[in-house]
Amino acid sequence: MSVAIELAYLIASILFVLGMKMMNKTKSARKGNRLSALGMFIAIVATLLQIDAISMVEILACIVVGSAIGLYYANKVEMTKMPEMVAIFNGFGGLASFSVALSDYFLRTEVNMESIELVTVISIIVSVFIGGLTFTGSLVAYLKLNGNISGSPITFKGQHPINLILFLGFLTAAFFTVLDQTDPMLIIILIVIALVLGILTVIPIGGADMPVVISLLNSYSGMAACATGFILNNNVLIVAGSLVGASGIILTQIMCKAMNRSLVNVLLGGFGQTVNEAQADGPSITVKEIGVEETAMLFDGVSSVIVVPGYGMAVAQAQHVIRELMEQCEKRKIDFKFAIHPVAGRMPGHMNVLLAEANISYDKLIEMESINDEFPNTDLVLIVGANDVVNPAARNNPQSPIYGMPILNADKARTVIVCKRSMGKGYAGVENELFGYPNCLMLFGDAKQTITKVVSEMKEM
Amino acid sequence: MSVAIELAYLIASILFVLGMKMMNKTKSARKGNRLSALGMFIAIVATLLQIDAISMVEILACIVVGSAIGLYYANKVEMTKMPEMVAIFNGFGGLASFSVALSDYFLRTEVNMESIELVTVISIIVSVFIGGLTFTGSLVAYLKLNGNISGSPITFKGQHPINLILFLGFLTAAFFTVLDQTDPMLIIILIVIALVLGILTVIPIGGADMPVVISLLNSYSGMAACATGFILNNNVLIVAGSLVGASGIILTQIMCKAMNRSLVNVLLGGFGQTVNEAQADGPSITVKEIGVEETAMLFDGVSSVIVVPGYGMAVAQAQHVIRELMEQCEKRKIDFKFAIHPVAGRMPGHMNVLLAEANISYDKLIEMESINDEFPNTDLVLIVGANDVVNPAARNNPQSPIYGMPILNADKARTVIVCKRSMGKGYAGVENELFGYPNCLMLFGDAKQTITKVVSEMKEM
Amino acid sequence: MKIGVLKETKTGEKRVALSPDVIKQLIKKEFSVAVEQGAGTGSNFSDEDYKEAGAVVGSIQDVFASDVLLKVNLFSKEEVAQMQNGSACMSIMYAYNYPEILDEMNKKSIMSFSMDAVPRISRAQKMDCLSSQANLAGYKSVILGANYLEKIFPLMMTASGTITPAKVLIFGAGVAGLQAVATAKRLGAVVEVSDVRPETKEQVESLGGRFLTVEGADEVKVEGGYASEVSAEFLQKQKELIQSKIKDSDLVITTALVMGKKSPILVTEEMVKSMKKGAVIVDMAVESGGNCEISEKDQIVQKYGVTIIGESNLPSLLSTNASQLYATNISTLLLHLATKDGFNLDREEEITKGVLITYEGQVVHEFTNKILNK
Amino acid sequence: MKIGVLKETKTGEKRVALSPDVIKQLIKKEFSVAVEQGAGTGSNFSDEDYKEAGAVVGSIQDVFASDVLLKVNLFSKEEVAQMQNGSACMSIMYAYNYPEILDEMNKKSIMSFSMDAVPRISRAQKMDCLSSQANLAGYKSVILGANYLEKIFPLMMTASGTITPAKVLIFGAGVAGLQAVATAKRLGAVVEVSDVRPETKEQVESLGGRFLTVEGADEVKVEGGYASEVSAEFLQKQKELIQSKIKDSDLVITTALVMGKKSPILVTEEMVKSMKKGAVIVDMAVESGGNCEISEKDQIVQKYGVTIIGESNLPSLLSTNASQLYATNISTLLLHLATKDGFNLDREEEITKGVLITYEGQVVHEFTNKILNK
Amino acid sequence: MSSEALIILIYILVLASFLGFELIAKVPPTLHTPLMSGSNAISGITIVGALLACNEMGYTTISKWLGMVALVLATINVVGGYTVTDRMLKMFKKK
Amino acid sequence: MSSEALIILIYILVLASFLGFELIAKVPPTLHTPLMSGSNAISGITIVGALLACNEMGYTTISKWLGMVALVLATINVVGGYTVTDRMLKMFKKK
Ligand SMILES: NC(=O)c1ccc[n+]([C@@H]2O[C@H](COP(=O)([O-])OP(=O)(O)OC[C@H]3O[C@@H](n4cnc5c(N)ncnc54)[C@H](OP(=O)(O)O)[C@@H]3O)[C@@H](O)[C@H]2O)c1
Ligand SMILES: NC(=O)c1ccc[n+]([C@@H]2O[C@H](COP(=O)([O-])OP(=O)(O)OC[C@H]3O[C@@H](n4cnc5c(N)ncnc54)[C@H](OP(=O)(O)O)[C@@H]3O)[C@@H](O)[C@H]2O)c1
Ligand SMILES: NC(=O)c1ccc[n+]([C@@H]2O[C@H](COP(=O)([O-])OP(=O)(O)OC[C@H]3O[C@@H](n4cnc5c(N)ncnc54)[C@H](O)[C@@H]3O)[C@@H](O)[C@H]2O)c1
Ligand SMILES: NC(=O)c1ccc[n+]([C@@H]2O[C@H](COP(=O)([O-])OP(=O)(O)OC[C@H]3O[C@@H](n4cnc5c(N)ncnc54)[C@H](O)[C@@H]3O)[C@@H](O)[C@H]2O)c1
Repeated sequence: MSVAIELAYLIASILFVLGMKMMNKTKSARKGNRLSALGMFIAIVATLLQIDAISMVEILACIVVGSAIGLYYANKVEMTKMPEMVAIFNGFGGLASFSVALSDYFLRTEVNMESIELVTVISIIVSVFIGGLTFTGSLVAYLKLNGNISGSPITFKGQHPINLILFLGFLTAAFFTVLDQTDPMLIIILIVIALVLGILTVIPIGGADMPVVISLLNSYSGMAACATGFILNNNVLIVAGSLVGASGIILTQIMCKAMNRSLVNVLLGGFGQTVNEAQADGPSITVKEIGVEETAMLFDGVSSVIVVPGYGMAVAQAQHVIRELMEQCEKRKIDFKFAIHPVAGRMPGHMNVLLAEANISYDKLIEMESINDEFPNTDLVLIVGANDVVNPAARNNPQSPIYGMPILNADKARTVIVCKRSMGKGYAGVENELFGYPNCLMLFGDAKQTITKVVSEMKEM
Repeated sequence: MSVAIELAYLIASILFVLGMKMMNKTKSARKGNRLSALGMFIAIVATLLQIDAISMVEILACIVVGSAIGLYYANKVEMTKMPEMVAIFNGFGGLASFSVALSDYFLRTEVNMESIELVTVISIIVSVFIGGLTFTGSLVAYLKLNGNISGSPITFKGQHPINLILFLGFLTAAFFTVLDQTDPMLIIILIVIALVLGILTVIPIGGADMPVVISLLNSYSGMAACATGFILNNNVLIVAGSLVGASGIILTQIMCKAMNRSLVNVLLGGFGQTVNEAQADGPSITVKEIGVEETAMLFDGVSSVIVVPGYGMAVAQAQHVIRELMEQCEKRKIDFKFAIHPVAGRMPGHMNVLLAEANISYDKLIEMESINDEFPNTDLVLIVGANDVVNPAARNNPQSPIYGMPILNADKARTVIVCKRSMGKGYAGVENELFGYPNCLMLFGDAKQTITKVVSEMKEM
Repeated sequence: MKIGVLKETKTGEKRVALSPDVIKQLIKKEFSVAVEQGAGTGSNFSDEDYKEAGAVVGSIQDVFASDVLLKVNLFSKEEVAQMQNGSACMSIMYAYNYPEILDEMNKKSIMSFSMDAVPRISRAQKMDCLSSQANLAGYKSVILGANYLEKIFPLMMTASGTITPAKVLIFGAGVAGLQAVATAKRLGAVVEVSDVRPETKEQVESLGGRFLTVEGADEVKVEGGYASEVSAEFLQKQKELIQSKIKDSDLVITTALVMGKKSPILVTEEMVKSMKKGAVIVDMAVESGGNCEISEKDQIVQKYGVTIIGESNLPSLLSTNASQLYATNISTLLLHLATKDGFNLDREEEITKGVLITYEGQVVHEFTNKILNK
Repeated sequence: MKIGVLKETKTGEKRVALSPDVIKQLIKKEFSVAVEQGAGTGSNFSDEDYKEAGAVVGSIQDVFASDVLLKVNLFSKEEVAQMQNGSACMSIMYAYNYPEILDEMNKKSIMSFSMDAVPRISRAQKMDCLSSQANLAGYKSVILGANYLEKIFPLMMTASGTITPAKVLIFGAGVAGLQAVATAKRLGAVVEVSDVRPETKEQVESLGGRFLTVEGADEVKVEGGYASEVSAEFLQKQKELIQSKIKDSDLVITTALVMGKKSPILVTEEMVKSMKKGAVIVDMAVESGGNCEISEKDQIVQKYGVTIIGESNLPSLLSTNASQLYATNISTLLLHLATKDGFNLDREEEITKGVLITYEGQVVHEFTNKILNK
Repeated sequence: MSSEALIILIYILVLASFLGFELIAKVPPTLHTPLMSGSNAISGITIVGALLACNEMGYTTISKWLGMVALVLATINVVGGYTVTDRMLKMFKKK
Repeated sequence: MSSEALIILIYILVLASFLGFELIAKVPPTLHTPLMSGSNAISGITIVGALLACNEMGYTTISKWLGMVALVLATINVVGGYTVTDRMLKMFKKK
């Protein structure tokens, strides 16, 4: 290997590090990604320079095919399908490492008939294990997210013991492989166990936890690349692989924290209990949830916002953080108003008292009659702990006990986000069909806590 | 070199990294330092195992002598003399690298009469240059801080040209050394220039900038160790040296920022002009600045905080964001109180009105008489737009128009951060010497804006 | 349809049934309105204001010649005597207390609607004058108390010493009580609240007040938003809790009502004796007997160094706002019951059923009959 | 040294010069204190409280037999007559207004100290009773105004309609004015302020008020924190601005004083006529002539539908707090001037020089002499 | 591989892993998905291994076929990964 | 030294430097001096070099003398540095 190529690898490694560093900040993330792509390009070109002319045709053909597929899907996929895409790409990465490891194994044992060094054998086994597991795991994650198989956790008795037995089986087979490197049977056992374990560890996990799983599998695929680096004695593989492996673990941890799950839980593969069953009785409404980050992004993209405060704002004492939200919006030149329903809260003027306390100037507070016509032209309505006062049943359903009460036409806005703790009912004790409307998204959680998070997300943008 | 020893070096390197990481947080810093000391111990023991029995006696003697001196001075020195101590130790480190490099040079040229590889020659030259410069530079810094030579900048005409000429001279001599490795004259020229440059670059710098200089020289001594590692082909030297070299540069930069100086300025050695002339008339006060991030980090590391609000908080309407700060602190289990001076603001009870508006419960507000004894045991005091009410002149200076007014003893706290827009005076129109105290850091900017930033930094931690 | 607005005759009453703004809206809907001269003076609405709004300002006779007569307080015998046979009238009646007036009305076959009987359902909130007036009363009780108190409300740390915040103790977290909490809190007081309905805890806390929890509170029955009578055991426990709290209180506001009953005694003479000199009690339940044993209706009593304010008509002290809100309430109810061509009753409809007291010479209101026939 | 505390004699005065808490501290410093019977009643301090604190509660004669007599208001001729020759006294004197009393004091060679003359320097803030009392007065002016107003302060959006916030217009952003801003703001009003000193703009805004800037305001001279008289041109411009604002105001509070002069007329009769019916004016400058043309001292005037409150002694309405703070002020001054063994004057010292009015039969106070000899 | 060479590789592994940990210490949640996707693309570095695996004489060996499969997959991972990441990050552009 | 060996050393240098940068990205000012002192002690790693330099036969060579000087100095740096740092950090202990 010439010095020039080694230097190229060094530069590629440096670019990966820099790129990853820049991906940390919204502002520089795109540039960071491009830097790391540049590093990859350099590494590939440097490698190609070592290639014999004979293999060149097939190699280029493979590259063209791979690039075409990659480009096609990457550009075609909808934004909402990003996680699936990442999952499947990641699976391919794992499978590639797996294949390279096997390729090297067969090259040494079958073609060259040489005996392999201990380190290399171990590296091959590791690469096969992690790569294979990553592949099938990612595939399952992809299918789950894509809806091809049920997103809900698929569990069965004895899951954990079976996984453990398989893993021990793998270790045993690995041990014998080290002793007798040439037995293809052993290798096949290793391969099968790795692939099966990938399926078994991901299948019991629910759809909501998938992002965490994908992040973890991503880390694994880095480790697989790293192991491959040890097989081939190649620095850039080791550097890039271990960068991804380590950062993936950290990222997984961060994501777990954001979802309030423990990493141990995830690492054991034992997670998957479903998240927030809406505890509504009666005709249950199917709602769409939204997270804090997406809420922040939504706010970042609109030009007019109306906040509808209700009794929940008072209970949560969220008025102060709503003022901060207002400040963030006004910084972005977003038109920001409050729609005050005359009976919001539990006493006349309840909202007025609290919003005055938060120093929100009177001219931001608009009465129901004046603001009701504005909703259809509003990009985003945030309902904070209000329920009855925005319940369309008051207009539509003569059976409802609140029928005839004038309400805020929040449902008429382009998008409605409802911030409340659960599917709990309001004072009048009636179901609110608004929550199931197609333009309505539920942001579950205590109003103060969630909006605080939204605001700090916005500050970072 | 046996694998065991290499492994020991690897472990030492890992311990250095971990130790340094832990030195980042007040809580773990001490443990971090011990971890890194453990790493050093392992490295030393591993090396000793390679030593021939013949040399052992002298080596142990040297170690005993060195340890005795180091221990004696480290334990004897007063806390206030720490920077000097660090400077001189650092100088010794530089000189050690310098000596090792020369030793290796003479070993190869004089004793073994072999020719040296290019990389090694260059490494030796770099090590001699940086090591020598670090030594004399640190020595001057020590003498300045110790008062043996004047702390004020010693400048003369043509300083920069002379430095430049010397540096070019060094490069020339280095070039010829590479060509003819055996000429001791060239080596002596190199040595002399390195030593002289160390003196010349530090002598024109004023006492207040010394910490920055020492930090920079510290980084240099790391680089010297790293170069020595290249000479000896030794990984642990390279890892530890480059860790220190890089982190030292960053630390220098952080310190520069805190002092409002640019790193370029420092790197050129052209610094030394006194720090931000406070735009005060009369006896000007030299202050230390602190940034938003460091403020947030300070908050992250303390266990008790007292906020002293003043008229500036009212002007900035910062009360709401201070409540957020309080919430962040309470999340971290930091003891958080407000010290209310009876005449803070512009009307009796001014602070009470505003803090009540921000929903801060009455029991957090402590009267002057009750809280004044608590300051000495408080980690951090944040003064928000207060000035006269914390001006020690009221205690110390019978000439001051505010002499005799009772004040809050904020200056007695371990660290004081003053958040105000400028060096502007308060109601009484008098200078505030507190701002120049060694434990006082200025956080310039509008109170609401800066504290908002501090809070969002804290939220990210 | 012609609407008549009479001047209030009750002493101290400064409110009026319709405001010029509301009259404008009625006129738009093609009603005609006659207002007695000087009816709005107490609420700072001049006769000119009414004329501008489109009303006819005339003598009392002109007003009596209307299809429906509006007032704040119940009509007196004399007023009923002057009404046309078969005409209608609306006001806050508390009908079950005044059978003799109902008799007079029935004699003349007058249709009467009582504002206090509007059912407390969501869609009737705009007609609910009990809420609107209680809300103002809650605010006023604090202002009145603050004005009589020789201390300030907020904590103040000054060069001349620290003034501790006033302690306000509020009984009953209904509409009035909650508004009192909000107002006292705004002014900087430390506010504590006692109520029998456990769900008020969260409401009180949402306004920054502290709730005093009495054990056994879950036994309280609540009917249609009103507290029904509570167990003796509860009252005993509540009393003990209060005894310990009231000693330190600077201002005590009592709002505890039980519908159709005498209000419970919450502050006994004994307790008043234990209070700080200079403390103030505002008894908002004084009309229905008072929550304080020694409060006197429409009197300010000074006893044991404590000032006990028994103002029975607090909303009238905020006459301008009170009249505005009452006018909205009564006109909304009127529009619910009538068009410009006259009344148009659906007697099965919940609100109509709730407010109609006398009809074609009969008392037709269930609750009133229940009380009267007891 | 024996300190005597007399009961106030001025009508309506409920304050007292020393509170039990402060007496405790004086006793600790080995002073002895005699308090006239019932002196503290108006402030809710009983004779028992005083006794517990260590004071001797006695007849008026006992009290006159003290080395120094303390009061809130100036001593009357009769009181001076009863004082011992060569004794001392302290109170709020406004000495330049009462040369005849000074003469009496000089005749008996009484040393007198005036609380209103404490220089407004940083270290004297604890003795500054003008600030402490003005502060309370500022709070009270709003409470009083709110109590007389037939509207509520805050914006309220209710089922029965929206109540717009009250508009409060405040003249003068001194200590009292600023506290009035803070209190009105707390209650939810929209507050506007006019002052001649431009630096008050920032102060008003720091409390959430709106400042009405008059052009030409930079010409105002300020002496030692007090506004000196302003140019006629300024006053004219200010008047025009006010005229446009006052029409919409619900509550007007005037606090504009110019030291040692009659206060400026800011609200003319014409302006009162232009105001809304039901509006309220609180004239806090009524003692020195009033900022409102038609306000009358200690009277509540109803004119043109506007209520004009001319209460000259607002702090006395908050007697408990006012006495607490005043007691701190006067005792701090006393401790500055004397030890337990008697007075110990350094006549060159700034505070002593500032407060000493009569000394050894002479009026020695510069400012007083300047006014008296004019 | 000599054990010294191995140790040096381990040095690199350890340092790079530490670096990976440090680099991702603080990421705003909005960047979680792009970052995951971006680092996934980097893990496609195994493409270098695939290229080397393909570089074997003869056609019929299983090694070579595996290498070519690996190459196609790794290319998809790399090209697709970077492109998708870039698309995601484009959305963050300030309006 | 082979150029490959050199490149590997450079890898280590680069990675360690990056790591150094990242580790110290954010330090509270109170820790500036201890951190400086602590990393100064680490730079005393040159003691390893000094030990190796001392490990030469014979007494008279200048190399050896230089090595011994270096050893004494480096020991002072290491021992003194760590001790001083520890003393400083003791003050930060939570009470
Ligand atoms: N204004 C008055 O004078 C008055 C007086 C009496 C009654 N009312 C009645 O009260 C109702 C007022 O309507 P509204 O829309 O304001 O309130 P609402 O209908 O009572 O709904 C309040 C909602 O807030 C949510 N919530 C409670 N705590 C929360 C928290 N900490 N964080 C986030 N959400 C929280 C609850 O949902 P979760 O449990 O799912 O979080 C609840 O559904 C009307 O029906 C009105 O008639 C009004
Ligand atoms: N309480 C009373 O009753 C009363 C009445 C009258 C006078 N006083 C006097 O007022 C003084 C009160 O002392 P104090 O310490 O509260 O205030 P101060 O001494 O007047 O100092 C206030 C400081 O706040 C800073 N500031 C102003 N706007 C700011 C903003 N937007 N953000 C951040 N900082 C801002 C100013 O510095 P920059 O310009 O550099 O930002 C100024 O130095 C005392 O001297 C007291 O005697 C009190
Ligand atoms: N549906 C609606 O829209 C609507 C409209 C208006 C009011 N309301 C509800 O009706 C409730 C009652 O309102 P209100 O103000 O007319 O009540 P109220 O005047 O009948 O009673 C006042 C309060 O006193 C309390 N109380 C009774 N006995 C007590 C005792 N012994 N000790 C302490 N407290 C005692 C009651 O619980 C009540 O909270 C309100 O809470 C309100 O939520 C609902
Ligand atoms: N140094 C200290 O510690 C200290 C102590 C107390 C007060 N002060 C300062 O002294 C100042 C005066 O306090 P005060 O309350 O005794 O003032 P004051 O009672 O003398 O006057 C009240 C206010 O009326 C204003 N005013 C005068 N003429 C006016 C006019 N024509 N129109 C409008 N406003 C007019 C004045 O500017 C002043 O703000 C305060 O602002 C305070 O900051 C300082």
